[in-house]
Amino acid sequence: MINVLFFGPVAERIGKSALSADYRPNMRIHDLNDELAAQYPQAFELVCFTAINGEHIRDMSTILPDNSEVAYMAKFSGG
Amino acid sequence: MINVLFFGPVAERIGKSALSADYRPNMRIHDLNDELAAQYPQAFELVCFTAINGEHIRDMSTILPDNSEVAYMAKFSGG
Amino acid sequence: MNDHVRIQLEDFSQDEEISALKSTSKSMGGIGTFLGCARDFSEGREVSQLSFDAYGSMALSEMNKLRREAIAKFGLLDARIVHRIGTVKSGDNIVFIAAGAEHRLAALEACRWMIDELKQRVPIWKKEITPQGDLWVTQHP
Amino acid sequence: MNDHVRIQLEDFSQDEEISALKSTSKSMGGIGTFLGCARDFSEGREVSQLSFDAYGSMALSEMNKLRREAIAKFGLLDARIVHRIGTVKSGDNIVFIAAGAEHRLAALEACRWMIDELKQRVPIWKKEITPQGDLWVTQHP
Repeated sequence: MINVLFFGPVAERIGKSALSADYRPNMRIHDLNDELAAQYPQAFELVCFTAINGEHIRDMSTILPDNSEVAYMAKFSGG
Repeated sequence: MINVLFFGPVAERIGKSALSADYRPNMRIHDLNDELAAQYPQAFELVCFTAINGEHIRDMSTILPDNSEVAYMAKFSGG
Repeated sequence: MNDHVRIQLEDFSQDEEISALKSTSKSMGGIGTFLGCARDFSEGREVSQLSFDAYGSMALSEMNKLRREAIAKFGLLDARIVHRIGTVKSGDNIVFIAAGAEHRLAALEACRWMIDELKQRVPIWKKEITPQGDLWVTQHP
Repeated sequence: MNDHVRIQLEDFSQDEEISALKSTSKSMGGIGTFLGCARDFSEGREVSQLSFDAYGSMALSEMNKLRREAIAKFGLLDARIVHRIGTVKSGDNIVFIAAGAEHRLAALEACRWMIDELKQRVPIWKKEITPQGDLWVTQHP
Protein backbone atom coordinates (compact mmCIF):
# COMPACT_ATOMS: atom_id res chain seq x y z
CA MET A 1 0.00 0.00 0.00
CA ILE A 2 1.22 3.50 -0.89
CA ASN A 3 0.05 6.41 1.24
CA VAL A 4 -0.37 9.49 -0.98
CA LEU A 5 -0.50 12.96 0.60
CA PHE A 6 -1.75 16.30 -0.75
CA PHE A 7 -1.49 19.76 0.79
CA GLY A 8 -2.76 23.28 0.26
CA PRO A 9 -3.87 24.05 -3.31
CA VAL A 10 -3.38 20.47 -4.53
CA ALA A 11 -5.45 19.02 -1.68
CA GLU A 12 -8.14 21.61 -2.37
CA ARG A 13 -8.42 20.61 -6.05
CA ILE A 14 -8.41 16.91 -5.27
CA GLY A 15 -10.95 17.38 -2.50
CA LYS A 16 -8.96 15.40 0.04
CA SER A 17 -5.55 15.42 1.68
CA ALA A 18 -4.70 11.73 1.44
CA LEU A 19 -5.53 8.57 -0.48
CA SER A 20 -4.21 5.04 -0.67
CA ALA A 21 -2.80 3.50 -3.84
CA ASP A 22 -2.17 -0.20 -4.38
CA TYR A 23 1.43 -1.32 -4.18
CA ARG A 24 2.89 -3.38 -7.06
CA PRO A 25 6.44 -4.76 -7.03
CA ASN A 26 8.90 -2.72 -9.15
CA MET A 27 6.42 0.12 -9.36
CA ARG A 28 8.17 3.40 -10.25
CA ILE A 29 7.17 6.82 -9.02
CA HIS A 30 6.29 7.90 -12.59
CA ASP A 31 3.73 5.05 -12.78
CA LEU A 32 1.91 6.46 -9.77
CA ASN A 33 2.21 10.03 -11.16
CA ASP A 34 0.63 8.93 -14.46
CA GLU A 35 -2.30 7.16 -12.81
CA LEU A 36 -3.09 10.02 -10.44
CA ALA A 37 -2.51 12.79 -12.99
CA ALA A 38 -5.00 11.08 -15.32
CA GLN A 39 -7.52 10.90 -12.51
CA TYR A 40 -6.95 14.44 -11.11
CA PRO A 41 -5.64 16.52 -14.03
CA GLN A 42 -6.59 19.91 -12.53
CA ALA A 43 -4.79 19.17 -9.28
CA PHE A 44 -1.71 17.75 -11.00
CA GLU A 45 -1.19 20.82 -13.17
CA LEU A 46 -0.15 22.54 -9.91
CA VAL A 47 2.31 19.83 -8.84
CA CYS A 48 5.95 20.99 -8.87
CA PHE A 49 7.58 18.67 -6.36
CA THR A 50 7.33 15.02 -5.43
CA ALA A 51 8.62 13.51 -2.19
CA ILE A 52 8.97 9.90 -1.08
CA ASN A 53 9.07 9.46 2.68
CA GLY A 54 9.75 13.16 3.16
CA GLU A 55 12.68 13.33 0.71
CA HIS A 56 12.54 15.29 -2.56
CA ILE A 57 12.65 12.96 -5.59
CA ARG A 58 13.94 14.21 -8.91
CA ASP A 59 14.54 10.88 -10.65
CA MET A 60 11.05 9.77 -11.66
CA SER A 61 12.25 6.23 -12.38
CA THR A 62 12.84 5.71 -8.65
CA ILE A 63 11.28 2.44 -7.48
CA LEU A 64 8.61 2.87 -4.82
CA PRO A 65 9.10 0.75 -1.70
CA ASP A 66 5.96 -0.79 -0.19
CA ASN A 67 4.33 1.37 2.51
CA SER A 68 5.91 4.52 1.06
CA GLU A 69 4.52 7.95 1.86
CA VAL A 70 4.36 9.93 -1.39
CA ALA A 71 3.60 13.66 -1.42
CA TYR A 72 2.60 15.64 -4.53
CA MET A 73 3.23 19.29 -3.84
CA ALA A 74 2.52 22.65 -5.48
CA LYS A 75 5.15 25.39 -5.43
CA PHE A 76 5.83 26.38 -1.83
CA SER A 77 4.60 29.70 -0.49
CA GLY A 78 5.62 29.72 3.15
CA GLY A 79 7.31 32.57 4.95
CA MET B 1 33.95 82.08 23.95
CA ILE B 2 34.25 78.70 22.19
CA ASN B 3 33.12 75.60 24.05
CA VAL B 4 35.37 72.68 23.08
CA LEU B 5 34.22 69.10 23.73
CA PHE B 6 36.15 65.83 23.87
CA PHE B 7 34.83 62.27 24.13
CA GLY B 8 36.07 58.74 24.72
CA PRO B 9 39.74 58.20 23.87
CA VAL B 10 40.42 61.89 23.10
CA ALA B 11 38.90 63.01 26.42
CA GLU B 12 40.95 60.37 28.21
CA ARG B 13 44.24 61.61 26.72
CA ILE B 14 43.41 65.26 27.38
CA GLY B 15 42.27 64.45 30.91
CA LYS B 16 38.99 66.33 30.58
CA SER B 17 35.90 66.32 28.44
CA ALA B 18 35.52 70.07 27.84
CA LEU B 19 37.47 73.30 27.86
CA SER B 20 36.83 76.92 26.90
CA ALA B 21 38.83 78.73 24.23
CA ASP B 22 38.82 82.49 23.69
CA TYR B 23 36.81 83.76 20.76
CA ARG B 24 38.51 86.08 18.24
CA PRO B 25 36.65 87.61 15.29
CA ASN B 26 37.35 85.86 11.94
CA MET B 27 38.89 82.92 13.76
CA ARG B 28 38.92 79.80 11.57
CA ILE B 29 38.52 76.25 12.79
CA HIS B 30 42.10 75.41 11.73
CA ASP B 31 43.40 78.14 14.06
CA LEU B 32 41.75 76.45 17.01
CA ASN B 33 42.96 73.01 15.81
CA ASP B 34 46.55 74.27 15.64
CA GLU B 35 46.49 75.77 19.12
CA LEU B 36 44.96 72.72 20.75
CA ALA B 37 46.99 70.17 18.78
CA ALA B 38 50.19 71.92 19.93
CA GLN B 39 48.99 71.78 23.51
CA TYR B 40 47.64 68.18 23.43
CA PRO B 41 49.61 66.38 20.70
CA GLN B 42 48.92 62.86 21.99
CA ALA B 43 45.18 63.45 22.08
CA PHE B 44 45.07 65.13 18.67
CA GLU B 45 46.83 62.25 16.93
CA LEU B 46 43.55 60.35 17.50
CA VAL B 47 41.31 63.09 16.11
CA CYS B 48 39.57 62.08 12.85
CA PHE B 49 36.48 64.28 12.84
CA THR B 50 35.65 67.84 13.79
CA ALA B 51 32.14 69.15 14.37
CA ILE B 52 30.85 72.69 14.88
CA ASN B 53 27.52 72.86 16.70
CA GLY B 54 26.93 69.16 16.04
CA GLU B 55 27.61 69.30 12.29
CA HIS B 56 30.60 67.60 10.65
CA ILE B 57 33.08 70.12 9.25
CA ARG B 58 35.38 69.19 6.39
CA ASP B 59 36.46 72.66 5.29
CA MET B 60 39.02 73.70 7.91
CA SER B 61 38.89 77.32 6.78
CA THR B 62 35.33 77.59 8.13
CA ILE B 63 34.95 80.68 10.31
CA LEU B 64 33.97 79.95 13.90
CA PRO B 65 30.95 81.87 15.19
CA ASP B 66 31.13 83.13 18.76
CA ASN B 67 29.69 80.72 21.33
CA SER B 68 30.27 77.75 19.00
CA GLU B 69 30.43 74.23 20.34
CA VAL B 70 33.40 72.48 18.73
CA ALA B 71 33.97 68.73 19.10
CA TYR B 72 37.24 66.96 18.29
CA MET B 73 36.49 63.30 17.81
CA ALA B 74 38.40 60.03 17.36
CA LYS B 75 37.18 57.42 14.89
CA PHE B 76 33.77 56.22 16.00
CA SER B 77 33.35 52.74 17.47
CA GLY B 78 29.69 52.48 18.36
CA GLY B 79 27.42 49.57 17.57
CA MET C 1 10.00 26.64 23.20
CA ASN C 2 13.53 25.32 23.53
CA ASP C 3 13.63 23.73 20.09
CA HIS C 4 15.72 25.70 17.63
CA VAL C 5 13.32 24.92 14.80
CA ARG C 6 9.56 24.81 15.24
CA ILE C 7 6.25 24.82 13.37
CA GLN C 8 3.43 25.95 15.61
CA LEU C 9 -0.07 27.42 15.75
CA GLU C 10 0.67 29.92 18.49
CA ASP C 11 2.55 33.23 18.26
CA PHE C 12 6.15 33.60 19.48
CA SER C 13 8.14 36.21 21.37
CA GLN C 14 11.26 37.76 19.82
CA ASP C 15 12.63 38.42 23.32
CA GLU C 16 12.34 34.73 24.25
CA GLU C 17 13.83 33.54 20.96
CA ILE C 18 16.76 35.97 21.15
CA SER C 19 17.37 35.11 24.77
CA ALA C 20 17.47 31.38 23.90
CA LEU C 21 19.78 32.12 20.97
CA LYS C 22 22.14 34.23 23.08
CA SER C 23 22.29 31.64 25.83
CA THR C 24 24.29 29.33 23.53
CA SER C 25 27.40 31.55 23.40
CA LYS C 26 28.91 34.64 25.02
CA SER C 27 30.93 35.22 21.85
CA MET C 28 27.84 36.32 19.92
CA GLY C 29 28.48 39.89 18.80
CA GLY C 30 25.79 40.17 16.12
CA ILE C 31 22.30 38.78 15.69
CA GLY C 32 20.34 39.26 12.48
CA THR C 33 16.64 38.49 12.46
CA PHE C 34 13.87 38.43 9.91
CA LEU C 35 10.22 38.62 10.94
CA GLY C 36 7.58 37.98 8.30
CA CYS C 37 4.12 39.40 9.01
CA ALA C 38 0.71 39.19 7.36
CA ARG C 39 0.09 42.26 5.20
CA ASP C 40 -3.38 43.72 4.75
CA PHE C 41 -2.93 44.04 0.98
CA SER C 42 -1.40 41.75 -1.62
CA GLU C 43 -1.17 42.88 -5.25
CA GLY C 44 -4.08 45.23 -4.80
CA ARG C 45 -6.34 42.76 -3.00
CA GLU C 46 -7.40 43.40 0.57
CA VAL C 47 -6.31 40.42 2.69
CA SER C 48 -8.03 39.90 6.02
CA GLN C 49 -6.41 36.60 6.98
CA LEU C 50 -3.81 34.13 5.83
CA SER C 51 -4.17 30.40 6.28
CA PHE C 52 -1.15 28.07 6.18
CA ASP C 53 -1.01 24.39 5.36
CA ALA C 54 2.22 22.40 5.81
CA TYR C 55 3.64 18.95 5.24
CA GLY C 56 4.63 19.04 8.89
CA SER C 57 7.23 16.28 9.19
CA MET C 58 9.00 17.21 5.95
CA ALA C 59 8.80 20.95 6.68
CA LEU C 60 10.42 20.43 10.07
CA SER C 61 13.11 18.23 8.61
CA GLU C 62 13.85 20.76 5.82
CA MET C 63 13.96 23.62 8.35
CA ASN C 64 16.40 21.64 10.50
CA LYS C 65 18.60 20.96 7.45
CA LEU C 66 18.43 24.63 6.52
CA ARG C 67 19.55 25.66 10.01
CA ARG C 68 22.47 23.22 10.00
CA GLU C 69 23.53 24.35 6.52
CA ALA C 70 23.37 28.03 7.51
CA ILE C 71 25.48 27.38 10.62
CA ALA C 72 28.12 25.61 8.52
CA LYS C 73 28.02 27.99 5.53
CA PHE C 74 28.23 31.25 7.51
CA GLY C 75 30.09 30.03 10.61
CA LEU C 76 27.16 30.91 12.87
CA LEU C 77 27.22 30.29 16.60
CA ASP C 78 23.52 29.42 16.52
CA ALA C 79 20.31 29.94 14.55
CA ARG C 80 16.57 29.58 15.12
CA ILE C 81 13.57 29.24 12.78
CA VAL C 82 9.91 29.38 13.81
CA HIS C 83 7.00 29.21 11.35
CA ARG C 84 3.35 29.46 12.28
CA ILE C 85 0.63 27.44 10.60
CA GLY C 86 -3.17 27.68 10.83
CA THR C 87 -4.86 31.03 10.40
CA VAL C 88 -3.29 34.40 11.13
CA LYS C 89 -4.85 37.79 10.69
CA SER C 90 -3.48 40.93 9.10
CA GLY C 91 -0.55 42.29 11.14
CA ASP C 92 0.19 38.97 12.84
CA ASN C 93 3.57 37.26 12.89
CA ILE C 94 4.16 34.40 10.44
CA VAL C 95 7.83 33.45 10.46
CA PHE C 96 10.87 34.32 12.55
CA ILE C 97 14.47 33.63 11.65
CA ALA C 98 17.44 34.54 13.84
CA ALA C 99 21.14 34.05 13.11
CA GLY C 100 23.84 34.73 15.72
CA ALA C 101 27.54 35.07 14.88
CA GLU C 102 30.69 36.63 16.28
CA HIS C 103 30.45 39.44 13.74
CA ARG C 104 27.54 41.18 12.11
CA LEU C 105 28.19 40.38 8.45
CA ALA C 106 27.81 36.62 8.86
CA ALA C 107 24.68 37.06 10.97
CA LEU C 108 22.99 39.40 8.49
CA GLU C 109 23.92 37.40 5.40
CA ALA C 110 22.84 34.12 6.98
CA CYS C 111 19.51 35.60 7.96
CA ARG C 112 18.81 36.70 4.41
CA TRP C 113 19.96 33.36 2.98
CA MET C 114 17.75 31.41 5.38
CA ILE C 115 14.53 33.27 4.58
CA ASP C 116 15.22 33.02 0.81
CA GLU C 117 15.91 29.28 1.11
CA LEU C 118 12.98 28.67 3.44
CA LYS C 119 10.59 30.08 0.87
CA GLN C 120 12.02 27.79 -1.81
CA ARG C 121 12.54 24.62 0.15
CA VAL C 122 10.08 24.24 2.97
CA PRO C 123 6.73 22.60 2.12
CA ILE C 124 4.31 25.20 3.46
CA TRP C 125 1.46 26.79 1.49
CA LYS C 126 -0.28 30.09 2.09
CA LYS C 127 -3.88 30.98 1.27
CA GLU C 128 -5.04 34.59 1.20
CA ILE C 129 -8.51 35.08 2.63
CA THR C 130 -10.07 38.17 1.04
CA PRO C 131 -13.56 39.68 0.89
CA GLN C 132 -13.66 38.49 -2.77
CA GLY C 133 -12.79 34.90 -1.87
CA ASP C 134 -9.80 32.74 -1.01
CA LEU C 135 -6.68 32.34 -3.10
CA TRP C 136 -3.70 30.00 -2.71
CA VAL C 137 -0.48 31.91 -3.30
CA THR C 138 1.56 30.16 -5.97
CA GLN C 139 4.35 32.58 -6.80
CA HIS C 140 7.16 33.78 -4.58
CA PRO C 141 6.54 37.41 -3.66
CA MET D 1 10.03 54.22 24.61
CA ASN D 2 7.90 55.68 21.83
CA ASP D 3 10.76 57.54 20.17
CA HIS D 4 11.95 55.87 16.99
CA VAL D 5 15.55 56.75 17.75
CA ARG D 6 17.04 56.65 21.24
CA ILE D 7 20.30 56.63 23.19
CA GLN D 8 19.80 55.22 26.66
CA LEU D 9 21.48 53.60 29.64
CA GLU D 10 18.84 50.92 30.15
CA ASP D 11 18.27 47.72 28.15
CA PHE D 12 15.45 47.43 25.60
CA SER D 13 12.93 44.78 24.59
CA GLN D 14 12.80 43.49 21.02
CA ASP D 15 9.12 42.63 21.50
CA GLU D 16 8.30 46.21 22.48
CA GLU D 17 10.36 47.72 19.65
CA ILE D 18 8.84 45.42 17.04
CA SER D 19 5.36 46.02 18.34
CA ALA D 20 5.89 49.81 18.11
CA LEU D 21 7.34 49.39 14.60
CA LYS D 22 4.43 47.23 13.42
CA SER D 23 1.85 49.62 14.86
CA THR D 24 2.76 52.17 12.17
CA SER D 25 1.44 50.11 9.23
CA LYS D 26 -0.56 46.99 8.47
CA SER D 27 1.20 46.74 5.11
CA MET D 28 4.46 45.65 6.76
CA GLY D 29 5.28 42.22 5.38
CA GLY D 30 8.94 42.00 6.39
CA ILE D 31 10.97 43.28 9.32
CA GLY D 32 14.75 42.97 9.42
CA THR D 33 16.55 43.56 12.68
CA PHE D 34 20.13 43.70 13.84
CA LEU D 35 21.05 43.27 17.50
CA GLY D 36 24.62 43.98 18.54
CA CYS D 37 25.78 42.36 21.79
CA ALA D 38 28.88 42.53 23.96
CA ARG D 39 31.20 39.61 23.21
CA ASP D 40 33.37 38.03 25.90
CA PHE D 41 36.44 38.01 23.62
CA SER D 42 37.85 40.55 21.19
CA GLU D 43 40.92 39.71 19.11
CA GLY D 44 42.11 37.20 21.69
CA ARG D 45 41.53 39.43 24.72
CA GLU D 46 38.98 38.48 27.36
CA VAL D 47 36.47 41.34 27.69
CA SER D 48 34.40 41.53 30.85
CA GLN D 49 32.61 44.81 30.14
CA LEU D 50 32.23 47.50 27.53
CA SER D 51 31.85 51.14 28.34
CA PHE D 52 30.34 53.60 25.86
CA ASP D 53 30.81 57.34 25.60
CA ALA D 54 28.74 59.43 23.17
CA TYR D 55 28.39 62.99 21.92
CA GLY D 56 24.74 62.66 22.84
CA SER D 57 23.07 65.51 20.95
CA MET D 58 25.04 64.91 17.75
CA ALA D 59 24.67 61.11 17.98
CA LEU D 60 20.91 61.45 18.29
CA SER D 61 20.75 63.88 15.41
CA GLU D 62 22.92 61.60 13.19
CA MET D 63 20.78 58.57 14.12
CA ASN D 64 17.62 60.48 13.20
CA LYS D 65 19.18 61.49 9.86
CA LEU D 66 20.22 57.90 9.27
CA ARG D 67 16.68 56.65 9.93
CA ARG D 68 15.14 59.21 7.57
CA GLU D 69 17.70 58.41 4.86
CA ALA D 70 17.08 54.66 5.20
CA ILE D 71 13.30 55.16 4.94
CA ALA D 72 13.75 57.20 1.75
CA LYS D 73 16.50 55.05 0.19
CA PHE D 74 14.83 51.67 0.73
CA GLY D 75 11.16 52.73 0.73
CA LEU D 76 10.68 51.55 4.31
CA LEU D 77 7.38 51.89 6.13
CA ASP D 78 9.24 52.59 9.38
CA ALA D 79 12.55 52.09 11.16
CA ARG D 80 13.90 52.23 14.72
CA ILE D 81 17.38 52.61 16.20
CA VAL D 82 18.30 52.22 19.88
CA HIS D 83 21.86 52.46 21.21
CA ARG D 84 22.88 51.96 24.82
CA ILE D 85 25.60 53.98 26.52
CA GLY D 86 27.28 53.56 29.90
CA THR D 87 28.65 50.18 30.91
CA VAL D 88 27.37 46.84 29.64
CA LYS D 89 28.68 43.42 30.52
CA SER D 90 29.52 40.49 28.31
CA GLY D 91 26.37 39.10 26.66
CA ASP D 92 24.37 42.32 27.12
CA ASN D 93 22.58 44.17 24.33
CA ILE D 94 24.29 47.23 22.83
CA VAL D 95 22.42 48.34 19.73
CA PHE D 96 19.15 47.45 18.04
CA ILE D 97 18.12 48.37 14.53
CA ALA D 98 14.79 47.43 12.96
CA ALA D 99 13.56 48.13 9.42
CA GLY D 100 10.01 47.38 8.30
CA ALA D 101 8.91 47.27 4.65
CA GLU D 102 6.22 45.75 2.47
CA HIS D 103 8.67 43.11 1.24
CA ARG D 104 11.61 41.39 2.84
CA LEU D 105 14.44 42.49 0.54
CA ALA D 106 14.10 46.20 1.36
CA ALA D 107 13.82 45.45 5.08
CA LEU D 108 16.91 43.25 5.15
CA GLU D 109 19.05 45.51 2.98
CA ALA D 110 18.06 48.61 4.94
CA CYS D 111 18.92 46.91 8.20
CA ARG D 112 22.40 46.05 7.00
CA TRP D 113 22.91 49.52 5.54
CA MET D 114 21.84 51.20 8.78
CA ILE D 115 24.21 49.27 11.04
CA ASP D 116 27.13 49.82 8.62
CA GLU D 117 26.36 53.54 8.45
CA LEU D 118 25.76 53.86 12.18
CA LYS D 119 29.24 52.54 12.90
CA GLN D 120 30.76 55.08 10.53
CA ARG D 121 28.64 58.12 11.27
CA VAL D 122 27.41 58.19 14.82
CA PRO D 123 29.72 59.72 17.44
CA ILE D 124 29.88 56.91 19.98
CA TRP D 125 33.06 55.35 21.37
CA LYS D 126 33.55 51.93 22.93
CA LYS D 127 36.09 50.95 25.57
CA GLU D 128 36.87 47.31 26.28
CA ILE D 129 37.37 46.56 29.95
CA THR D 130 39.68 43.54 30.28
CA PRO D 131 41.61 41.89 33.12
CA GLN D 132 44.76 43.35 31.50
CA GLY D 133 43.40 46.89 31.45
CA ASP D 134 41.07 49.10 29.46
CA LEU D 135 41.32 49.80 25.76
CA TRP D 136 39.39 52.23 23.56
CA VAL D 137 38.40 50.53 20.30
CA THR D 138 39.63 52.58 17.37
CA GLN D 139 39.11 50.32 14.37
CA HIS D 140 35.84 49.07 12.90
CA PRO D 141 35.52 45.36 13.63
